[in-house]
Amino acid sequence: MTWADDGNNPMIHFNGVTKDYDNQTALRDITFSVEKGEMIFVTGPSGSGKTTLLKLIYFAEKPDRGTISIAGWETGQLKESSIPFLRRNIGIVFQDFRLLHNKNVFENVAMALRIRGAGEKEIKARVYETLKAVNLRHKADVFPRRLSGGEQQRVVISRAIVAEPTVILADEPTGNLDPDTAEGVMRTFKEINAKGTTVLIATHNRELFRNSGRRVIRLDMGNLVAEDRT
Amino acid sequence: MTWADDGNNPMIHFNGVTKDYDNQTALRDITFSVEKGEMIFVTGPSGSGKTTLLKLIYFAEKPDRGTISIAGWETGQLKESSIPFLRRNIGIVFQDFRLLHNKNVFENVAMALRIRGAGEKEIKARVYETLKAVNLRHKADVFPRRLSGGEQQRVVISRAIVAEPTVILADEPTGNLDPDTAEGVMRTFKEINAKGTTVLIATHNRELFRNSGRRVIRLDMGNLVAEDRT
Amino acid sequence: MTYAFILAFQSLIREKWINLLSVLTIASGLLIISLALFTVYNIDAATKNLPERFSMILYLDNDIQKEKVDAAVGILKKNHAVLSVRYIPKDEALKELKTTLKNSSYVFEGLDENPLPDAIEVKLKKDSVGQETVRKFAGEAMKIPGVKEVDYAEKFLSTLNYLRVGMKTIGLILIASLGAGIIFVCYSTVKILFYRRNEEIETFKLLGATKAFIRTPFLVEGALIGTSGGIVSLLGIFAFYYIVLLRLSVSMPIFKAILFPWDLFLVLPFVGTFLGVTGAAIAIGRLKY
Amino acid sequence: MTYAFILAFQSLIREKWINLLSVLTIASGLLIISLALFTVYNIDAATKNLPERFSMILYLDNDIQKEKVDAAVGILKKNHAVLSVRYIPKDEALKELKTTLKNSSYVFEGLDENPLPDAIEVKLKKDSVGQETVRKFAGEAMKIPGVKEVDYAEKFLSTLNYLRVGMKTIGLILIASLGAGIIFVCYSTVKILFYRRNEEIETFKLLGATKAFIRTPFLVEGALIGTSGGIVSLLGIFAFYYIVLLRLSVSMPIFKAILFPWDLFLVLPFVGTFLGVTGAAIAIGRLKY
Ligand SMILES: Nc1ncnc2c1ncn2[C@@H]1O[C@H](COP(=O)(O)OP(=O)(O)OP(=O)(O)O)[C@@H](O)[C@H]1O
Ligand SMILES: Nc1ncnc2c1ncn2[C@@H]1O[C@H](COP(=O)(O)OP(=O)(O)OP(=O)(O)O)[C@@H](O)[C@H]1O
Ligand SMILES: [Mg+2]
Ligand SMILES: [Mg+2]
Repeated sequence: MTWADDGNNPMIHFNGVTKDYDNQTALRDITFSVEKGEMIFVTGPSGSGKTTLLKLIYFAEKPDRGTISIAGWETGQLKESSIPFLRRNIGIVFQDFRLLHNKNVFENVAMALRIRGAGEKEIKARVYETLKAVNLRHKADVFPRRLSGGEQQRVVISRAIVAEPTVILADEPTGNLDPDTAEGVMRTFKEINAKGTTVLIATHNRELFRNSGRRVIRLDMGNLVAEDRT
Repeated sequence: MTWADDGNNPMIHFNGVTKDYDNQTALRDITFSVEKGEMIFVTGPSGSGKTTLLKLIYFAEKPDRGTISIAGWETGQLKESSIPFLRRNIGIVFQDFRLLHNKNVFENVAMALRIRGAGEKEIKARVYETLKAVNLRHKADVFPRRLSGGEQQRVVISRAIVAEPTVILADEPTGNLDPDTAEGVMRTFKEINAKGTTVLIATHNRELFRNSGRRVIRLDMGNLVAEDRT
Repeated sequence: MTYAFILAFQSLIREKWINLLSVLTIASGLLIISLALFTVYNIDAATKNLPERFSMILYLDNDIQKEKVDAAVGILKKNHAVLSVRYIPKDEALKELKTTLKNSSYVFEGLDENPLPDAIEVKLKKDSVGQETVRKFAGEAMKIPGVKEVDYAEKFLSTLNYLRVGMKTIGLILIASLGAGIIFVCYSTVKILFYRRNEEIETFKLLGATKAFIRTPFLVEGALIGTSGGIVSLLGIFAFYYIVLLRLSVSMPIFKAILFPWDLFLVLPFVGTFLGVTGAAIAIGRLKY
Repeated sequence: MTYAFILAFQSLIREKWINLLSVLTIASGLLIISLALFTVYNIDAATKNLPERFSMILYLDNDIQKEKVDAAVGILKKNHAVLSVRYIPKDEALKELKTTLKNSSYVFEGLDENPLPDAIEVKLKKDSVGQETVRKFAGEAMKIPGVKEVDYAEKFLSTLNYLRVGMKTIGLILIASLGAGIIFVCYSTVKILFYRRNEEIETFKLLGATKAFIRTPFLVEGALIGTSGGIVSLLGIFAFYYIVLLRLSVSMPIFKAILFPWDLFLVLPFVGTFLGVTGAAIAIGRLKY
């Protein structure tokens, strides 16, 4: 099952979405759309619900109210068995990295392709290519715990982009990167976006979207407080 | 054993320190000093050796060449059994958080005091006080995995300062924090520093030290490339 | 599929401690079950032929006529419980008694008249050798004309009975409890393995792995652990046979009578595989996205 | 110190699967060792008194004089290996033989002369009841004037010998291998526990915890796991006694002869504690900063 390019649906559409955790509302009545091929930013203070919004998009959480549709698929009506196939169209840069600590850098990045059943030759070629793009080709055999914070973050970015997904969700992708490296990563995202991939970046690093001309969604305490173009 | 205030030794002194990992030099011939009560920044691109420098200070790594002295204690001559007692004088904000995931926020912060053998009453009072300082009093009963990235980072900061150590080492303490929250944390560090605590912050967020008038040590590929006052 | 094997082997090596522990636990469980079965098997084999040794003696009236003896033998042979009937004239009985007394046979040296009565020896069919049936049969036999007395070993019967009941009870308790134990070990081993890799599995799911992709390495691992356990227990059984039994039978010939059912034990590795996979499947349970 | 207990209990609850597994493994190990010891203990108790049943009969010449008998008895009594000596005149021997033959005692009805010889029954001391010593003693006895023949049960002696050797061999193998097994289980359990919390321990160290602070919860945990294992095995032994042995002894009186050494088994929980702490201590090994 792949994502059919079915007409004029927006890539991501939230309609009145509310998400409650045990004793707290993380998102309240959120409505917004992301068009195909768009590059968009989500910002807001710590604990405002950015990560929760991303989790809703990749089905790690379910909305308590409202509807979400991803590339025309209504999340409420989705069969559980379809979830892995839908997720294969999404590349995720997790805020907490989620690296496999018992596998080296190469295998961590390769996992995204192995899960999709790619062949050994293709895996080798593409993994090394993306590692080169984030300047980590020389660390391919190292285990994650022996990497610096910024290096680990770049491995996560590699893994998110290696399978050339339709959508990329990046959660604070430059939190551990110096301004120069961060700029390099942003350039990579822009290149991928230019090829038609939808990119959504959650961050509080204002430098990333300052003067980019992209749309920015601002959250505060779970409310969508502003949607503007910088 | 506590840190005696023994005369005019600098708090931290590196003399020609080199640190090699398996197949790579992380720090090369580093010499610098940090005076008692100083607040100093270490910066540099991803993988330049900032975290390694901090690890050398808290004895998690040993230098391959050169000598390091902390409050007059030569690390080379230190007995292994003294290490825990020396570490109790250092509060560390780890870049990778190192939270105990099977303990709630309160217990995570309290651990720093329990290790020092503090009484239950003192623990309660001080833990809640520091949690309030980082605006997390309401999350005391929550487990780390249920916190947002920025909230987790603030728990780590609480744990580092709760025992009122002589030295605070903070590794990228604002990587997951929005500018406003980051400013609040920096204000807390400054207050603690004003009371005489030595504070060393490794970061690539230039905002943190811009116009602060503090000393900044710049690393690049393991070399100390500049030491300047902003 | 090949990648599942790679993952399974990697994890087996990485978690060698817990795996070694599980393999040995399963192995010893299977070993003890096997030894129990082995013992039961042997006791069963040994007691199966015991009833053949059981016989009853019917002492006949003094100076009984040939016709009356034949009539009695005829009646006995018609009985369904009877396996064989043998008439023992008193001369033969005396000869046998002399043989039995061996060294003390000079007891009979001065004897000029045979004081023994004629007798009929009756052997019963296996199924009929039980306390109740024998008692009933003895009652019936006493009614046959010419039979003076019926003699048989009460003690033999009760011992046989005890042996069977005791064997069954102990065997059942042992096998039931150990069987439950092994399933529990497999289950909890995989549960632990699974629980330890909870985070890894979560990441796999988020990367878009199907349930089969996640499950297969665990099933392979369970199978490998179970099979290893089975093989080790098989080696244990062989060691037991060669080191203990063969050694002992050199000095104690009784042990030579012990039967060793090879073919039965060769199934052990497969039992291990089955238990391992089942345990793993139960432990993984339903995966949820 | 109290905090160490809190940490230990928390971890016991959190890791309930692996802990349950360890407790049950240790329990079954101890249980099997106990049952083995129990069996050895009983076989030993049973065979200890067997030599008392052993006796030799010295048949004397026909119509031997009283003085010669007394002389023979005197010689025998002086022998260190001898426990007791009893002269059995031929009349007494005949009476005994009649009792032994019971139902067939009419064999002797027509007898007017006693065909049996006079005899001396000799019982040997426990230590001297062995194949070698008995053979030697028989040779010496034959040389005593008036002794015609020496008779004793060769088979009894060899069976006794086999029982002792077999028991020792099997018992030693079982206990040695299971003992090693239990230590391994304790070791690997704590090793796993320790290995699982590697990261947590690393964090503890970096926060300034002393080695004792880190170690104590593990030792407490090892002790608790070991003790629980011991208690469970004790319960198992009791269950075995009450459910199996008592039940069986109702229908099979032989089981009543079995001795149950309570005091020996009450030590099981402490053995568990010891093994648990030792295993934990070995597993933690040297902590390094
Ligand atoms: N699994 C969870 N269970 C309970 N509460 C949660 C859970 N995940 C998040 N929260 C709470 O929901 C709120 C929003 O969390 P979220 O992670 O979306 O914030 P965020 O915008 O990503 O913050 P940050 O910039 O610090 O990462 C926070 O207050 C957090 O404590
Ligand atoms: N334990 C280790 N074993 C081997 N190499 C290591 C280890 N820790 C760090 N390194 C390597 O040493 C170099 C310096 O690492 P360090 O963590 O000090 O960088 P950093 O300045 O903190 O970077 P960042 O800003 O990304 O956190 C990196 O290239 C890293 O890969
Ligand atoms: Mg977040
Ligand atoms: Mg670092």
